[in-house]
Parts: sequence; structure tokens; C-alpha cells
Amino acid sequence: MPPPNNSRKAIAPNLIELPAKLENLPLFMTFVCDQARQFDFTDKRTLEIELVLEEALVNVIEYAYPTERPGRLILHLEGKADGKLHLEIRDKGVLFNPLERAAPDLEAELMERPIGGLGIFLMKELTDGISWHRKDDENCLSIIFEPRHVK
Amino acid sequence: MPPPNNSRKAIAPNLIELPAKLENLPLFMTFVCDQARQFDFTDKRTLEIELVLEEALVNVIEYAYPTERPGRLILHLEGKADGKLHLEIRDKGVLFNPLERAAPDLEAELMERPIGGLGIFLMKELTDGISWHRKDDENCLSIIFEPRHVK
Amino acid sequence: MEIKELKRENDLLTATLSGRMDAITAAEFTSQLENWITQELKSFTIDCGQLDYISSAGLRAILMAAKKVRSLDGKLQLAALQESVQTVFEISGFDKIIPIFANLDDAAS
Amino acid sequence: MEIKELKRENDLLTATLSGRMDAITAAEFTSQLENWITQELKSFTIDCGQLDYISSAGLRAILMAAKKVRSLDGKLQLAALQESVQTVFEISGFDKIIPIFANLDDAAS
Ligand SMILES: Nc1ncnc2c1ncn2[C@@H]1O[C@H](COP(=O)(O)OP(=O)(O)O)[C@@H](O)[C@H]1O
Ligand SMILES: Nc1ncnc2c1ncn2[C@@H]1O[C@H](COP(=O)(O)OP(=O)(O)O)[C@@H](O)[C@H]1O
Repeated sequence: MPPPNNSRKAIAPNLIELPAKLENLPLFMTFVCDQARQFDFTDKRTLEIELVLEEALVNVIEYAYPTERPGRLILHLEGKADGKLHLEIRDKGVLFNPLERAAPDLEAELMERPIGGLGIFLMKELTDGISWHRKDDENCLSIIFEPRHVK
Repeated sequence: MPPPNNSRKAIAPNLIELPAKLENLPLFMTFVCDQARQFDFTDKRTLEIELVLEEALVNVIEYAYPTERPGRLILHLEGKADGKLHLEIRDKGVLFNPLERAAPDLEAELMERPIGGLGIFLMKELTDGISWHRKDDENCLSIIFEPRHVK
Repeated sequence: MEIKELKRENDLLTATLSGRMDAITAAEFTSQLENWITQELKSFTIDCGQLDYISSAGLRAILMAAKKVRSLDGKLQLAALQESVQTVFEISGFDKIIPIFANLDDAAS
Repeated sequence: MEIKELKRENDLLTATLSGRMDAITAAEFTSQLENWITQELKSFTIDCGQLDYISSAGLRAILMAAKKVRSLDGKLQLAALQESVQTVFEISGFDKIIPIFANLDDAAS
């Protein structure tokens, strides 16, 4: 039996580049979710993709450009023939590797839990692959989603 | 008196690149309209921008890639400090200069009016500047919108 | 885009067209019209008061409809166009080939 | 996101939270809670049955609220979380610090 032909599902690299401001968050989100839906991800997985994306984008918007006017935010999205979705988020902001942040203490009492510090942790937990590198003065965060998240 | 300072309104070149399919039309439209609204265009002018944009995109989607699977469609948007919005639409499809199309005969009787052929005409009528060139195997359609259209 | 039938009298139908008539939605109008024609209707008055947007794909559907009903000895009339839709009609010269009225009452008289 | 007050009994308020609690909307919850606290309310039960989405900005607002009301000797309880929201709470360990009930009745008893 020949292997199932998923190649018609593959989508070429898609790109959106906009200033890193909160006003543009919905547009970035729609860009990815529309494509994810065309790529046959379940509603549940699409919600998780949305969550990871929001965390990644909001961090660039809030922290990557501390002094200047809103800098650039570039988002690449590529659907592979094997059903995986590859996302790359790039900014020219301060060097920051999110994967080096320590995980939050999930056992702490209510009053001991610090405010914040959950975004990066959620990103790590809900993706099927995440890596970071710095290249040409850019932070590049690469993320892989499988149609169904296996923990 | 110093000239009015509109520079805070300028928006850097923004970019979206997606396959040229009708499914992606709403995303391209939202991309431009969101930015136009941030750029303080009136609702009336935003509707006209929307119309011009739909005509330009639909032509690429319907005609630029007659044989292959959906090709690429690239849209650049730049808000200038003088309040003008610059749009560039690029595709790698068949060479086609829309500005060479003859205008439709607006005086013809109902039964003599041909079906179609109004899209390019509307684009020309509603823009404040439109030019086309072919470069590196790409059709580049450049469009300028002023906040208020002067005929 | 939404099409709502208001009333039928003999072979005359009155309806409203609302929302956006664009490259994605215009075909709905064409197939609705074909459907009506199979029901022996041949004259149509359409209230466009809630039609917010029309592109050349919409104009194409309107022109096809107008030609079709003319060939059946019927007619297609529009009423209550919003300013931006009216502008698109005027630029395209459609105000000279499609009867346009201020409201449904004017269209009926 | 929408916040709707259902009822008040002494210093206990019951409300529903619906829609999306994200980086853009979460601040509405924080300011609504501050507003309630100035009205002498200090215990809150929130029905999240129609809450479709929560991100870390939402969790942040919930945690700030829970700490605030604890410091007033009140409490914050949630009810009827959707599966995807429940998952986010569990991953974050919030199910161990915020009381979560199947529905409003369970929360009341
Ligand atoms: N792009 C970035 N550049 C610099 N610092 C960052 C960036 N993204 C995140 N951080 C830092 O990492 C911390 C943890 O981020 P995160 O886990 O998303 O939670 P939160 O933003 O709610 O604190 C942030 O508080 C911030 O100090
Ligand atoms: N990108 C393109 N490549 C090739 N031909 C095109 C392209 N865009 C438009 N055309 C041709 O120009 C004609 C006129 O286009 P237009 O004015 O938009 O009206 P319509 O598409 O409704 O016919 C089309 O019918 C098509 O033959």
C-alpha cells in the first residue's frame, strides 16, 4: 500500500511582519489560526497554538524593545507535508533566550506564588519542539506543533 | 509656524505573504484595513481602500497562476509621514500590466455591457496613484492612497 | 451577505440584500436569483439599505441578473443604496443601466 | 471578555466570566475586582462556563485577585471551567491554589 499522500496539505512558508505593538496582536493571531485551521488542526490544538503564540508575541511586544519606538516582529509559518506546523518568531530586540528561564515552582502556596513567569513555561509545555538562536542581531524562536500534543 | 508634525503617524513597511487563494483573501484584507484604521483614514476611505485591494488581490488569485498550484502573493504596506498610504502587491505569475487594459464603455446599453472588466477600472478610479512594473519575474503593482480621494 | 425575501405578488418579488457583496459572497446572489426564476418569478426589487460594501464581483452578479431578467421581459430594480455603494454604481455607469430608487415605495410606484 | 454580576449576598458576589481572557482583556477583570472591593465585597465565585480561552495574562489577573481577596480574609472560587481552560490551570499548578468546582451549586455548598 502506498504511503498516504498528505502533500496536498503542505503549505509554503507564510510571512507576516508588523510593528511589535499590542494593537497588532489580533492580526498576528488571526494569521496563524486561519492557516492552522486550513491545515486541519483540531479546535483544541488550535487553541493551544493560539496560547503559545500569544505568550511568544506578548513577550516580544512587552520586553524586546525597551527604549525605542515599537520595533519589528516577524512571523514565519510553514506547514509540512508530515502534518507538523513550524513557526518562527523573530525580533531585533535585546538578546534574550527564553528557554534559559527556570520553571516556576508549581508547589508553592497561594501567597508564595510570584505574579508572572508563566508565559514561557506554558510555551514549553504545549509545544512539540522549541528552540532559540541569535543570528544577525535577531532573536529567532522556532516552534513545532504536531496535530495532537503528546506529553 | 513649523510644519505639523505627523511623523508619529508614519508606519514602517509591513509585510504579509501567503498563497494566492480566495481562502486567504479575508486575511489580506484585515491586514490592510487594520493598518489603515490605525493610520486615521476615514471609514469611507477605508471602504475604498478595501475595494481597490479586493480587486487587485482577486485578479492575482484568479489569473496570475493559471496552471500551477496557488503561487505566492506578497503585500507591502507603508504609511508615510505625509499621511499617504503606499501599497505594493507582488506576484510571480504571468506577466500582466493591468494599466494597459482599455476602460469599459460606460455609455453602453444594458444588453451591450460585457460581463466583467470593471475591477481594474475601479482600481484606477479610486486610487491617488497607481503604477506597474515587472522586476525579477515579479509583477509589482504600486498604489498610493491619500486620506481623502480627490477626483 | 444575507438575502431576505420580503413579499411576492404575481411574478414580482421584493427582497433585501445586506452585508458585503464581494468575491466570496456574490455567487450566493446569482444562485438565489436562478432559484427564484425557476419559481416563475421574473421581476425583482431589492432593498440595499443594509448593503455595506460591493466590489466588482458584486457588480458582475447584478449585471448578470439584470440581463437575465430583461431577457425574460422582467426587470431588476434596486432601492436605498448607501452612499459608498451608490458611488461604486456611478463610477461603473451602473446607475444608467439599472433603475435605482430612494426607497421601496418609490420603486413600487 | 464579558463579566456579568449574578447576585450579591452580604460580602459574597457571584458572577460569570465569558469570552477570552488574554493580554488585551485581562485588565478588565482586575479593575472590575478592585471596583467590587471598594463596595465592601470580599468573596467571589466566578462561573467560567463560557470562558473559552485564558492565557498567562489571564492567570496573572486571577492570581492577583486571589492574593488580594485572601489578604482581606475573603476568597476567590471558580466554577465550571471548560476543558481547555482547566488544562491551562493544571499545567500552571493553579488548580492547587485556587478552589475549582464543577458548578455554582457545588461552589456554594
Ligand atoms: N523578549 C524578551 N526580552 C527580554 N526579556 C524577556 C523577554 N521575554 C520575556 N522576558 C523576561 O522573562 C520573564 C518571564 O516571561 P514570561 O514567562 O512570559 O512571564 P511574564 O511575562 O508574565 O513575566 C519576563 O518577566 C521578562 O522579564
Ligand atoms: N494578474 C492577471 N494576470 C493575467 N490576466 C489578468 C490579471 N488580472 C486581470 N487580468 C485580465 O484582465 C481582465 C480584466 O480584469 P478586471 O478589470 O479585474 O475584471 P474581471 O476580472 O471582472 O474580468 C480579466 O478578465 C483578465 O482577463
